[in-house]
Amino acid sequence: MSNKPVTRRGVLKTGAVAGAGVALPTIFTASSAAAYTNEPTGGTVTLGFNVPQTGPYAEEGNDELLAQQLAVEHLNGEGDGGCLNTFTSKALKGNGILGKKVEFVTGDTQTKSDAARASAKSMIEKDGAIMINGGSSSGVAVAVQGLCQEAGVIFMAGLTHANDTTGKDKKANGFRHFFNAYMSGAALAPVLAKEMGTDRRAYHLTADYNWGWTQEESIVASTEAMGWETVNTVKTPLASTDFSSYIAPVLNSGADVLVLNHYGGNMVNSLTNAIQFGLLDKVVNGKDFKIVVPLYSELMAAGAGENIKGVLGSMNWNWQLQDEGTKAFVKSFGEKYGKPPSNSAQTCYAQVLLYADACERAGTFNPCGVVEALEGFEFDGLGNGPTLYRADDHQCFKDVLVVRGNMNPTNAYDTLEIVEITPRAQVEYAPDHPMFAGGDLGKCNPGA
Amino acid sequence: MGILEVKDVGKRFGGLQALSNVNLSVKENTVHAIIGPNGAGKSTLLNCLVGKLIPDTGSVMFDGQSVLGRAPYEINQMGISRVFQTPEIFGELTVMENMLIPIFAMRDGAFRMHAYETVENEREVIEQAEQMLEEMGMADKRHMHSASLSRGDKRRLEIAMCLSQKPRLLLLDEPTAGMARADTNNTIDLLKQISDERDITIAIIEHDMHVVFSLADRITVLAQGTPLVEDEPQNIRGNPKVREAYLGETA
Amino acid sequence: MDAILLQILNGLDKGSAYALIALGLTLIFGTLGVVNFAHGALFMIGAFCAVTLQKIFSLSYEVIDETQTDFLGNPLKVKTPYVESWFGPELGAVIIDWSVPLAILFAIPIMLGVGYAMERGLIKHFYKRPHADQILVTFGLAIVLQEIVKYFFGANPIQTPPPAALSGSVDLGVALGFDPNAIIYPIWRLVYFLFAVVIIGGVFSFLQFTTFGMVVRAGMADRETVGLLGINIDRRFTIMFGIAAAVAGLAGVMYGPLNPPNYHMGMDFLVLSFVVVVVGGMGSLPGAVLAGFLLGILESFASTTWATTTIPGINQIIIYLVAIIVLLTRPRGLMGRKGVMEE
Amino acid sequence: MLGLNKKDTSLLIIVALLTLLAPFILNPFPADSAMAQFNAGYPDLMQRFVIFGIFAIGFNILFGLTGYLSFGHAAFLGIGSYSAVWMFKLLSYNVIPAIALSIVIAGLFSLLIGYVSLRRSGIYFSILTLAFAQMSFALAYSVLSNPKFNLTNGETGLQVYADDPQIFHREGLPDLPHLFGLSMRSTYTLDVGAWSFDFNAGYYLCAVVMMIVFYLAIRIFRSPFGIMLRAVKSNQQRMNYTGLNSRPYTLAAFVISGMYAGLAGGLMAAMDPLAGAERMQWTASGEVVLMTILGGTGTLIGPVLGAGFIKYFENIFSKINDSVLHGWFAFLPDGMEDFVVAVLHPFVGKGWHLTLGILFMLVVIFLPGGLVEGGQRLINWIRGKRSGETDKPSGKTEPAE
Repeated sequence: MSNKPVTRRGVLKTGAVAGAGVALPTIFTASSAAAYTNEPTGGTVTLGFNVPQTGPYAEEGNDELLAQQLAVEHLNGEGDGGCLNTFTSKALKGNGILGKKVEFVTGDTQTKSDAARASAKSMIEKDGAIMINGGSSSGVAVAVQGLCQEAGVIFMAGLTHANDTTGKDKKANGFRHFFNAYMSGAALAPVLAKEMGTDRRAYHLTADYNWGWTQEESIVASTEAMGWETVNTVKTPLASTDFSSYIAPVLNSGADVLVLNHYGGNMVNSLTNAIQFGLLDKVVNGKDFKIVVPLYSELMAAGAGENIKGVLGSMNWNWQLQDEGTKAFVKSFGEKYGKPPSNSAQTCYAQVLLYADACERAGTFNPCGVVEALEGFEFDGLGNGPTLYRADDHQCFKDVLVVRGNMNPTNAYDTLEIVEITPRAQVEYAPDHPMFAGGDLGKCNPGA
Repeated sequence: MGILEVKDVGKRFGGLQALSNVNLSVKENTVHAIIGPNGAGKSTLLNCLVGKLIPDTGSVMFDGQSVLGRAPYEINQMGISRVFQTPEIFGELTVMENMLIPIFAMRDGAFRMHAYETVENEREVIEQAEQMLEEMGMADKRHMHSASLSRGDKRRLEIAMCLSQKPRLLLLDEPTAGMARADTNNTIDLLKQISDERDITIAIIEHDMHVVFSLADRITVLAQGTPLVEDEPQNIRGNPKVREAYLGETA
Repeated sequence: MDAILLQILNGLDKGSAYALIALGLTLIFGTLGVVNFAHGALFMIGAFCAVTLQKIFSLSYEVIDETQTDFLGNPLKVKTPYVESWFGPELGAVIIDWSVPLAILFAIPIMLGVGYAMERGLIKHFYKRPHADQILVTFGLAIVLQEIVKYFFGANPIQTPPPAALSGSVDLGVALGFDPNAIIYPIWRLVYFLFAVVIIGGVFSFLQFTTFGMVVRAGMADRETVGLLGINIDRRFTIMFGIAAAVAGLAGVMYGPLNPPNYHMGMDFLVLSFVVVVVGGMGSLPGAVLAGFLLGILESFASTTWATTTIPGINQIIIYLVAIIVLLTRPRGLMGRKGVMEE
Repeated sequence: MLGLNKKDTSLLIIVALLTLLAPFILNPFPADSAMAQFNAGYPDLMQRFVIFGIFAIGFNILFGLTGYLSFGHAAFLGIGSYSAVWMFKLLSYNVIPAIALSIVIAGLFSLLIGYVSLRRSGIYFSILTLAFAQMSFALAYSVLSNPKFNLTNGETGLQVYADDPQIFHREGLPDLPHLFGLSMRSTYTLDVGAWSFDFNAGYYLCAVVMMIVFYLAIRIFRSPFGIMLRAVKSNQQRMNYTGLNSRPYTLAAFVISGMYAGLAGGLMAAMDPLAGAERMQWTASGEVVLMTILGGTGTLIGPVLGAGFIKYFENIFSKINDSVLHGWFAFLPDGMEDFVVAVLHPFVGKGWHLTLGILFMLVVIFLPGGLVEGGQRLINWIRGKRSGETDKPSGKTEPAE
């Protein structure tokens, strides 16, 4: 093939060496120099961290960025090493990746598909990033994953919870550590049954876009399977800032559970509104009214304040876990930044380490080598218990947490308490599960 | 039969009968003035002639065709040009560009998508515009922004724009309102010259008697929305009804 | 029936916020002829006045408690607010509890000052400039203001709870003869509606019954003539700008307990408030209020299940659909005056 | 040349040179130097400069000439992108049918929306266009992406899937947008000493398209039609009483600018085959308004400058993080370094909005005519000309550049 995607860094380095002595221009075409996109040729390798830095998810993005920086430190042998000490794979030595010092560049996704692709392209084309990591929404994750597939770099997704990321939109160059909506449903259902009984009537408020729909679908399926009835599912516009007109009819509908398939600002406001309407003080059908937020995050919990007390939800990870990996990570993060990490921060941290480890084990930065090393990789020690990166869809399978808003928090950070650690076996599903059908990983693309 | 025939025109605004039974005939190649005290319905009548208002009753015929229900631009295309009380020109454009627009409108009609031609290549139109500016004594100001012209020059430009379309009827709405004496006299001279030299009918609405009597061949006096008298200027001067209408206003 | 009543209540409540913001916006249009894209930012600053006061009240000193530990296992630092140590724990707690209503007093001088400074420092120089320039400069200002707030308060929403006595909800339905639980409504939302009515009433009576207000209204109708009468209309308009800012700010202060403030809440309301003003008709104060409540109520009804199943997505577009219908049937909105911002 | 006068010809030549040599001009710093952060000569950003330039040139034909301020033009850009991606999905990755369709569909939509919106003027018109665009955005984001009738693929954005028909796609053609086999992503890198310059096929396609539409914009500006559009802005009353129907003129301008927007959207999809709904949001419409005003409303080159200015800040300033800052100021003593970094920190990286907001204000306060006026002042200052009357457009039958 004569038409190659941009492969800049490698050429540039070679070119600089070649051109150093002579004044005449030295001309290379991209394809002649590199075996794959952005092959690092100098003493450093550049990772691209693409997180929301402006817009409503800026705090989430900031937390991810802090974790990614911490991971780079640990890879380069600085700091206390964090999870390098607990990780079951011992390929990483703390001397960078494959002996090259790790550098990073950052970009702002603005939580918009277009902007995220622009900043990812800029990191690939301009800065020579060999891997893109981060993000806080599924739309962005799918968009950037597609780009990375085309450009021939690895995408390690950050926070993305929609089934489609490793379902209909899965890509060979993309990997998701975070859990998904199906797993939320599978983990929550038994706890809900235990806490609320099996004859509940649920009312769903769902953010009216792809992620909301897949989560609603997953939760409806798993709760109905255990005997719940779904009274109504109502779609709310993404741009909504006030949910009173959606909350008000809930009490009259005969429902006794409200499921909020919302995230971020939407979730903070809809939960606040639900509490205002006094839903949690009511008794319907002879049962106490309950609220469920299937996808929780620490930052949302902080934003929702008092309102989350007693509200159930699920998470990918929580800093209060007591395994060695979690303890090591929380210690490094906490000592450096003065606060515990969020679950999206943990995902981004783990993803950077997983990528680096895969490169070491593959002995190359070539995306196809990395894909091979990650597919079917079993590991532990990063905080989530024994984990599998499944080869069929590049989804991580690990324990899922069911959490509840803490009734008596002692500080700003223990607003959520862990109710149950749902074992991995319970949230697994077949690769051809209907909720994930339709996609095709394709072949790994090394770019050049 | 006049070039402009107004028959039984009436117009009501809510409780106010602004015009009733207006009959008017403007003969070709004359200067016809419509005068009357404030609130007599002069402006309403004018707006009915140019398509801004549609009268409730009656008819307005221009050269044998009804103007009623037509938009202002259609009426203009029939051959009626209007000069406003305060000069309405394209302030952000140069004098030359101001002149080009009416000539294009005359040549190309109400709309033409001539987006790929270049103005500079429109020699004929530019020549016509230059000639008109020459005739109006404004050739040296052709590159000025028209907003920076003096009030008198703006009026002159507006009249030039109207004349460049070779209208058959020129409507003037108090063309000297708010002008100083010297400017007023200049405008009178200009209008006189136009009516003498060109094949044109002029209808003028005016408050200022001096202007009217200097220009008009025939005068219609309007009072309380209805024509009081129509006659030649020398007969209007002594008409007691006219005096009463005006004195009544000042009393 | 109860469902309809409930949505009317919701509509009035949403409408209160729309009306208050639109009222200030149209005051600025009407008096100064300025397109103020920073008006949403003023609403946001108001909300953050409440956040700030809440933070001030909870300024505390730390005592290390050896018996408890924090998340890293170090001894816990226990915080006690200064307010509680000065006024005693009980009164102190009441003050903290009532920080949002108290923030009204705090916000009025701040918002008047912000409005005054904005008008004198920036907007004044843009009266004679094209609307496009006004849009650019006020939009720039809005971004700057919101970024400053973000710098100090972060991007996450911050809870500003209502006083305990006014939180929770009441069962209005029982009083009206409906079944229990039929019409449950949060107390603070009722407070917000009453507050909006008081503020709107206040602004109208100020314009209607004071000499100052009459001059301003005359100036809105015909600025030049009033200026010719030897009245310093500019000065009064500056004050009106301050008042418009204060109205937006107070709307923001009281809005906090409904939905926790964040730095971009102003932008979220900006486009909507322009739509409200234009639907009401440029330069018309009653129009802005009417349109605010109308759109609020229609938005509430459009979000009912009945509406969304009849026309999918109607809740997403209702405001814009109504705007198009109104503007096509009534050229100048509901109550607009001729010639205002039409060129 | 090409039917243009001398001044316009030289303007066109300058623009042509600037776009063709952009890979050099935008990469003034050696690739490994600390200043390389400010280099903008990589394919994606160069494409963006040109595409948004096209968008803004078109917008300026409507807003700059007729004065009608549309707040919904991003809708046409989005519609153009969706049309183009649908062409990719149905036919093949060849960009020609995609771009052609995007212009046509955007033109049709703008005809419809323009016909309705132009019944009103001033802010009423602005709000009507805003309402249409916001409705398009909301529908594209959710309702039109439901599984039964997925026209837009919602939040993620419309993209090509392996199981799409692509009836003209053949073995050997790139799996990315291409021009008869020449991939839009193919890039030729030239290294000169420490410098490195990228020549990207997609960029040059955009650049050629921009030169063509820039040329067309000059023709429109200089045509009788262009004068009529300026007459609409200046005095509609006089226009109507001069026998001209202003409605079809404004509608024609609206449709032309809508087609420019559609073209920009089509090119955007051709450079990166994913169409996100956010590009139709009001903020995107607002962005092109800001670009035009910032650069200089009603001038030919202004909108392009404004587009470049905003995109530069969005893509370059947002990437300057603290470690980059530390890299720059490493030569300072430690305390000083930290201080300087702390001072600059709020304005770069995640604070790029703040810098942009401040610059908006500064430009509009000190340069009422936008960046073009800044350029004129600079030239006048260099030439040592006295300011004042000579600045005023005079002696010309065209607006100031």
